[in-house]
Amino acid sequence: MKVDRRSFLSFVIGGAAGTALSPLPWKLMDDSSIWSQMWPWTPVPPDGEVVYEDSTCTLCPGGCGISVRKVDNRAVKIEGKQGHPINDGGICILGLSGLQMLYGPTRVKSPMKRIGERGDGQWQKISWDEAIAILTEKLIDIRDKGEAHTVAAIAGSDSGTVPALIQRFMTAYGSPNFMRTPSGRDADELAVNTLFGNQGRTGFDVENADYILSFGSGIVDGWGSPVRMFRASSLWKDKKTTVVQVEPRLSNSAAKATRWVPVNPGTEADLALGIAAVMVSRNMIDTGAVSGLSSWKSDLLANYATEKVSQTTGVAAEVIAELAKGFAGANRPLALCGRGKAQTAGSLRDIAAVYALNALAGNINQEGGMWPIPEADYIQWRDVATDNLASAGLSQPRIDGAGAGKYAQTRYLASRLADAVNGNGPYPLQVLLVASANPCHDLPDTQRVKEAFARIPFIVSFSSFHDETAAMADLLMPDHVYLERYEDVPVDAGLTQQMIGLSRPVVSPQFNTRHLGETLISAAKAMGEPMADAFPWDDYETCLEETLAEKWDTLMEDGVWVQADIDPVGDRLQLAGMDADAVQAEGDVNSFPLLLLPYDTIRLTSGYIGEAPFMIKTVADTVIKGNDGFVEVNPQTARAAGLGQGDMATLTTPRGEAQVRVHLFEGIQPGVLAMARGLGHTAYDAFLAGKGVNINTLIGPVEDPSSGHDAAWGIRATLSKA
Amino acid sequence: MDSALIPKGVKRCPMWQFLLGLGIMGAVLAWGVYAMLLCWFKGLNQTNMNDYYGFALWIWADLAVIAVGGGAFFSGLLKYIIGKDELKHIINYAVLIGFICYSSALLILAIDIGQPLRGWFIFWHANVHSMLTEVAFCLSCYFAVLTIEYIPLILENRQLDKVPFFHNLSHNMHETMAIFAATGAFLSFFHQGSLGGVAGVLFGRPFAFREGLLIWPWTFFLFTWSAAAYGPSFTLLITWITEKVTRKKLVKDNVVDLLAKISGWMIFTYIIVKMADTSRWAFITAPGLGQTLADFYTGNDFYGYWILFAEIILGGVVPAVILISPPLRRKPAWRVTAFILGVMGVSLNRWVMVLQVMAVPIMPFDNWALYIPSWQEVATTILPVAYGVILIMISYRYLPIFPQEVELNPIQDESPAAVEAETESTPDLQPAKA
Amino acid sequence: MKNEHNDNPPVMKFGMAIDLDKCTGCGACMVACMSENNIPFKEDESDKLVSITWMRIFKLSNGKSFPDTDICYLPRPCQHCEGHGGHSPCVSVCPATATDYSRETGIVSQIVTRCFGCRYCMGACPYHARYFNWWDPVWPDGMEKYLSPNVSPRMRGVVEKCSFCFHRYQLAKNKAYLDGERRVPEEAYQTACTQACPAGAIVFGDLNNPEHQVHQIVKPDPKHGGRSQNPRAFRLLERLGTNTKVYYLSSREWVRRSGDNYLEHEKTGQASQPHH
Amino acid sequence: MFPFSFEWTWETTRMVFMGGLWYALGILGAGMTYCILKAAIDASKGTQGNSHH
Amino acid sequence: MSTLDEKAKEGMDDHATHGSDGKQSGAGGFIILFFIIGFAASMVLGWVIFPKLLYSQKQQPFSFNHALHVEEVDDGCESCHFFREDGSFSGTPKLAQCTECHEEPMGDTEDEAIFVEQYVTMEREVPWLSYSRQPDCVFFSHAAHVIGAKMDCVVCHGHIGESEESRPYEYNRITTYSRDIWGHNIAGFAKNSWDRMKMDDCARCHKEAGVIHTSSVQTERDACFVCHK
Repeated sequence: MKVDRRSFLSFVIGGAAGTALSPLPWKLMDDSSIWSQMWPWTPVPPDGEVVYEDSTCTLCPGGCGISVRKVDNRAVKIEGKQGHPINDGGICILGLSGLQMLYGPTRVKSPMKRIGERGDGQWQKISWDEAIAILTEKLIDIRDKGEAHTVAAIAGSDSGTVPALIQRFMTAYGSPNFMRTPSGRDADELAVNTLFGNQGRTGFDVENADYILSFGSGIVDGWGSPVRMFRASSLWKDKKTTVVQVEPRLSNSAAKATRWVPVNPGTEADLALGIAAVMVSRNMIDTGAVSGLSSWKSDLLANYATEKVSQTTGVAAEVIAELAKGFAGANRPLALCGRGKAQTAGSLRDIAAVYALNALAGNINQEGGMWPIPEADYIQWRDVATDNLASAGLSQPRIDGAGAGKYAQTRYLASRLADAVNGNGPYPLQVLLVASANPCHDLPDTQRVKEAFARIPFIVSFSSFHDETAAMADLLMPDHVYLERYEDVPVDAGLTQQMIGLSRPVVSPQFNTRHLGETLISAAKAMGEPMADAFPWDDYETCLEETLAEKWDTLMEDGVWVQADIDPVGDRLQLAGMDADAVQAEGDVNSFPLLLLPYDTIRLTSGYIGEAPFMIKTVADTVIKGNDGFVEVNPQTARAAGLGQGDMATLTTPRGEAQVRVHLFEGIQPGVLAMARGLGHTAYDAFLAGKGVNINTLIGPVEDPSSGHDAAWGIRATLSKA
Repeated sequence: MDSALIPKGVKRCPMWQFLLGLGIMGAVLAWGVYAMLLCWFKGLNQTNMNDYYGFALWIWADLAVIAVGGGAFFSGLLKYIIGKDELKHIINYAVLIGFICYSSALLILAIDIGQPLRGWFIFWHANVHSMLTEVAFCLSCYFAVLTIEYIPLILENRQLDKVPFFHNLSHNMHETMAIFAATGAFLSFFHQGSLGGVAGVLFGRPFAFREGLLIWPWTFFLFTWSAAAYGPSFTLLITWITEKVTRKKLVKDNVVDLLAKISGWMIFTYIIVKMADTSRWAFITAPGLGQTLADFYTGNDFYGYWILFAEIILGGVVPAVILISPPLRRKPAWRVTAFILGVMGVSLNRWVMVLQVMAVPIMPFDNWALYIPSWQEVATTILPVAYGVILIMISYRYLPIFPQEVELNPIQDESPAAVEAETESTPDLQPAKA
Repeated sequence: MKNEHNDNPPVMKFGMAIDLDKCTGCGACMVACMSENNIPFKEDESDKLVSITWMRIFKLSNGKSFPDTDICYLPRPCQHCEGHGGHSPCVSVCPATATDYSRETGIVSQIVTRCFGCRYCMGACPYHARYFNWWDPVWPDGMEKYLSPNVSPRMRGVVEKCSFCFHRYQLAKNKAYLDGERRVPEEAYQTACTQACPAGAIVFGDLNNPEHQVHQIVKPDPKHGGRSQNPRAFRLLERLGTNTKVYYLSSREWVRRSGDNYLEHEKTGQASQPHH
Repeated sequence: MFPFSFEWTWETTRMVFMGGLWYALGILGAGMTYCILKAAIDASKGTQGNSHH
Repeated sequence: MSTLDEKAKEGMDDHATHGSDGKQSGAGGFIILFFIIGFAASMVLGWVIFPKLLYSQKQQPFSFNHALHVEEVDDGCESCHFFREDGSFSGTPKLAQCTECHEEPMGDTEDEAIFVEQYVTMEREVPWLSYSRQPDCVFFSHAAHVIGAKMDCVVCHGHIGESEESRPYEYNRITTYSRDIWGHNIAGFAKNSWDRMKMDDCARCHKEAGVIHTSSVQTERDACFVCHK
């Protein structure tokens, strides 16, 4: 039999026919499409039992209750906790993104020590024992030399047990240099102290007010406890409450307000005082809550005559009169202050003017009014017994100059840290401990801050993430993230109640991290007497339980502890502190004709938490595009500079220069530029690093002469075609 | 060296020239294939398409080649059904061009879909309410028809024809060609139409949406009509280019003239209806949906009124007038100008009906979406052109595509084979009577 | 066919009312949606034309210059058009029945494993509510741990869109079966965005059920193609006849006017006669 | 799609539409089968389709 | 006959090997034989060899005796495969459930020993391979079927409850599905209701049970979102 071409062809045809009649081609076709439906590289999330675990979010000071959905042992979704006094089921964009932080690639996965040059990002994993040993040896060494004061710590907060443990650690060690990162709280505390004569903070009964006069406060941009404010804003809509937003730029808060009153940047206090002057002159005031009115009155009327204020602020005289009438005539008027999220302290004058307005309207300690209330004081530990070394250290002046001299009333001045370390301080720093803070990104004039950090010989970062400050550190001792740990969360962001939330571990620690409280306790113990003595607890959990005492059970059960009836720290406001000159923006008007303002948005984070990928995804393409950041410009201003939408431009300020893109926005005053705060990270992951410009590189601190706080609200700038 | 394969009685360029040509086009083809593979293996992120511009450059190419490929079905219709017998001298080429156009269209669709392995769902899980289903069905069926029409042509290759089976097969297929052609015309009518329907049914897109007859929007009929009208122009244009490239006359003037005249009248009638449609849309349909012509043609950097003018006047009225006027039509320069304008016009129409539809903002707060194709898209779009040129080169070289070639280009010198072929190949191509 | 009998459950029409006066544009709905529905993300999401956000917030402006400028945010989930008899713009064009309209729930479904990525539905949707997976979804190492098993992650090359968190309805129905209830209670089925919205601007429920809040807000008029009888309410591109189930509320006329295309002389709301 | 698919319904548009498809496929299939078979038979008989006119 | 015939003859003569008519008809037999060989070979390949290549096998971590367990428990299948409080179905039991009884070895089988040594004492979940696991895109409501329609487990899962040992887990190499989804018959024929678990099978069963909803606008069947996610 000879296999010729035809036979072969016949064989092939037979084969084809047989194949067509067999399942092979059809099943392969089906299976290959099914394969494409479940490509092995597309993850399949495993199923399992669903449970919800309640906790408290600590990503911002808002203190919302959260409910975390878990499938088996994986946390899959964070939701707002129903019935929680602050957020009642609502939740913000940052809170929703928490799992991306928990499971994200930027976690510091174990203690590490630096092996390359600083900032090179070369690390060596070490054990916790080794990390503690490195830290304690260093600290003991310095302390033994009598230089305990050259160790400083900077933290995001000073309330709650963990910050208290840091403070206690510093005290027992002998350093006066505990600092809190700057925020509106600084000015608020100072104002309460100055105006009401006692330590405390203010609470605002926003829910019950019926006329809101906001001097630049980002009511729906993250001011106060954000979700509470969102809810209040909706409540106002339902109740048809009048909301007036005084701001140079049409922020989201301004857009939500009943009325937007554009004002010249930096003149909010002038307007407040102008309104006060109208109220005083027309006798539309309540004198019961103020003292010192008679002496103050003449100055006020002289300096803040409507016409003059109108000129300063750019607000028409009749508008000022209308506002005064509306505010004074309302049943429960309430004025708010602190620009944007109140990320910077601001000047005492700014805040005092608004508090005075509240007092003149008679809303102090009233329903819908302003309440000066004491800080939570549930942490009652026995005093630290300081030894000679510690006492010597503690008697040294603070490196930032707070609490002494002309800034005697001021508690912390972290904004002056860079300056102090860069040669203007009383002594050089040897060690800096950084917890829940990211000064290398968040403090103004970032270049100077980084320079200062480069000068500090030893930096320890407790950050859970590879942030900018961790990149400058020598030793990383990563804390658990909030979803992995216990912590008390005293909430004070403008609440009229005293509230403590409890953060609880929702999942077991994902990496080789350790609770900061635990780290401090074990470090103190490792350092022996007298440090060990000040930290008698076996572990942090014991410490927490003992500290919270009778509140512990409530917290374990409800997740939150609330005290509603609080005795205010004062009921009469001493009219003072607003006679200072307004703080001007840095820079020469002639060389820098424009004004650059930072603006806050809830879609970008504040504080030490970097934006999660989900958040960045929501950011408009008029804020970042690719890696370029945008500056908002009024079309008129842009036209004058020959710039159009999306054009590349050079933005220059006395502090720095950046390449930005132009976003034309009608809602901003001509001559004013605005740029979002919270971008321009150099650390973290590829989802965040390099995107946009960090406005802190363009802006520097401006000292409020009456407090030393950073009162910068903007900086002079130029914008030219790149 | 391949003389045994070359049809008798004709002269072809030397092998090296042929191979050089193949090589150049092959390189372009390879570039396109590389881009195609990138799209398949890495996904459509290789393109610059986006969620607004879900259909882009190559879908336009797809629609355009289908439109101009309409020459095949319409010539077939004229030849086999209407009985315009002169057209037998160009029908082969029309079929070949159609075959190229439709195979390209299918290839483009296979690249265009995000999940090529599941492409067959369109048949298996067909949604009969979708115009695209109709397109897919008719397109693939009509491609089968074109294949059937092309096969006998291949079988007429000198060597293949020697195989009795092939010879008989080719013969039988010629015999039954009228049935195939009729089926093809039917299919073609529907899929050209349903391509128009694709845009016309989009009631969420006032720019594309048209009222119509029963389930068919007016664009359904306009697309069929325009394909029938412009397709022959494209066939003639390609024929003219082929003649220029080969430096031979391949089709007699009377054939060209007839088809050009038909094309001209078709374009003429089409463009009148098109203008009526455009007016109704501009003055009634779109304003009824709150949009005006200015919304569609202003406010962006590309789509201006020029495109409307270019499509309807330059690409419609002008070629129609040239082609229906005998003196103009008979002047090659005018005629070819008309072909070019016509092909441009119909291509522009397909562009507008696919891409401008995507670009026009609908929500008042939305923006125009413009895009620039990536090189992968450009390469993939050029791929069919290279493929088409190669197929034409090979087919022209080895198959008796042009029945009148021998007659029009008698070989003066020697070669008894050539003489023999003259008697042979002409009757060879005579199809069965309808 | 003989076996078929009308075993259809009660006809529901899930829809939304979004109060634009309350919406602050905070983006919580977007992220709630992303984290609920396993939506992927890339290193660069600033090209919004290739960024998957089932829920997307548009920024509207009144177009006036300083200081008369006003802005408003408009969250845009899939509008779940009913069109005419369930023939929404996208549903009828899908060649492979990968997207479908349910008469039982009024929800437009998208089955990604059926979809083969022709993108015709995207061309059909005037709201740009449909998104194509141009890339394979990739989660950074470890982050796949937060993926929810209730929504299957999509593969490259398919279209996806908002489902009104339908998986939550499925789960709520499970619970209803266990409890012996025939209907899912209002609070048991809420979308992730509704639940998360800190301003409480979104209300979700059954438009057919007078007991549901959304019905009470919207007061749909069945005689006029479901048009709302609330003077503050409007639907996006109502006059196209898409017959959507997402209603927007605003007391500002320019906002209501932004919801549709109007010729200059046309009055707000008046021209919104459904086309079909 | 075939009537044995569960997605199938006996409804007019579907029947017309799918009917059209099968009809077209049927003509093409039958036509080609006829041509091929006839050609094969003729070829095996040794006859030539000589009727080229 | 014309010149054409001559041409054809010529053509054949070109290939002398084809020889005369007689030889050709002889080849005809071969042609059919080769056709049959090709046909048969591909049928064997498609029907016998292909399925063997397509599916692969895995063994369960250890053998499980359903029959024995069903005897021991009070509530039948639901003793171990129960509904959770939220209406979801628990599926394969977790280790914690097993250890309620199996803290210590309860028998002396080898499998019991493996279970206790490798899983109970090590506190590892047993990586059971689920024969009836549907692909990720499927949402199957056990509640609707078991509670709502009061269906018996056997309808879909067959008599697995009577099995005394675990059969090997077979899966499709391409799709990674369990073979039980397509069914063990390569042609897809099913004798019993539990032989296959593809979408068509769901539909068939619904049709037989008369529960056909017409909520889908496109298919006049149940809407896609009833079973898909």
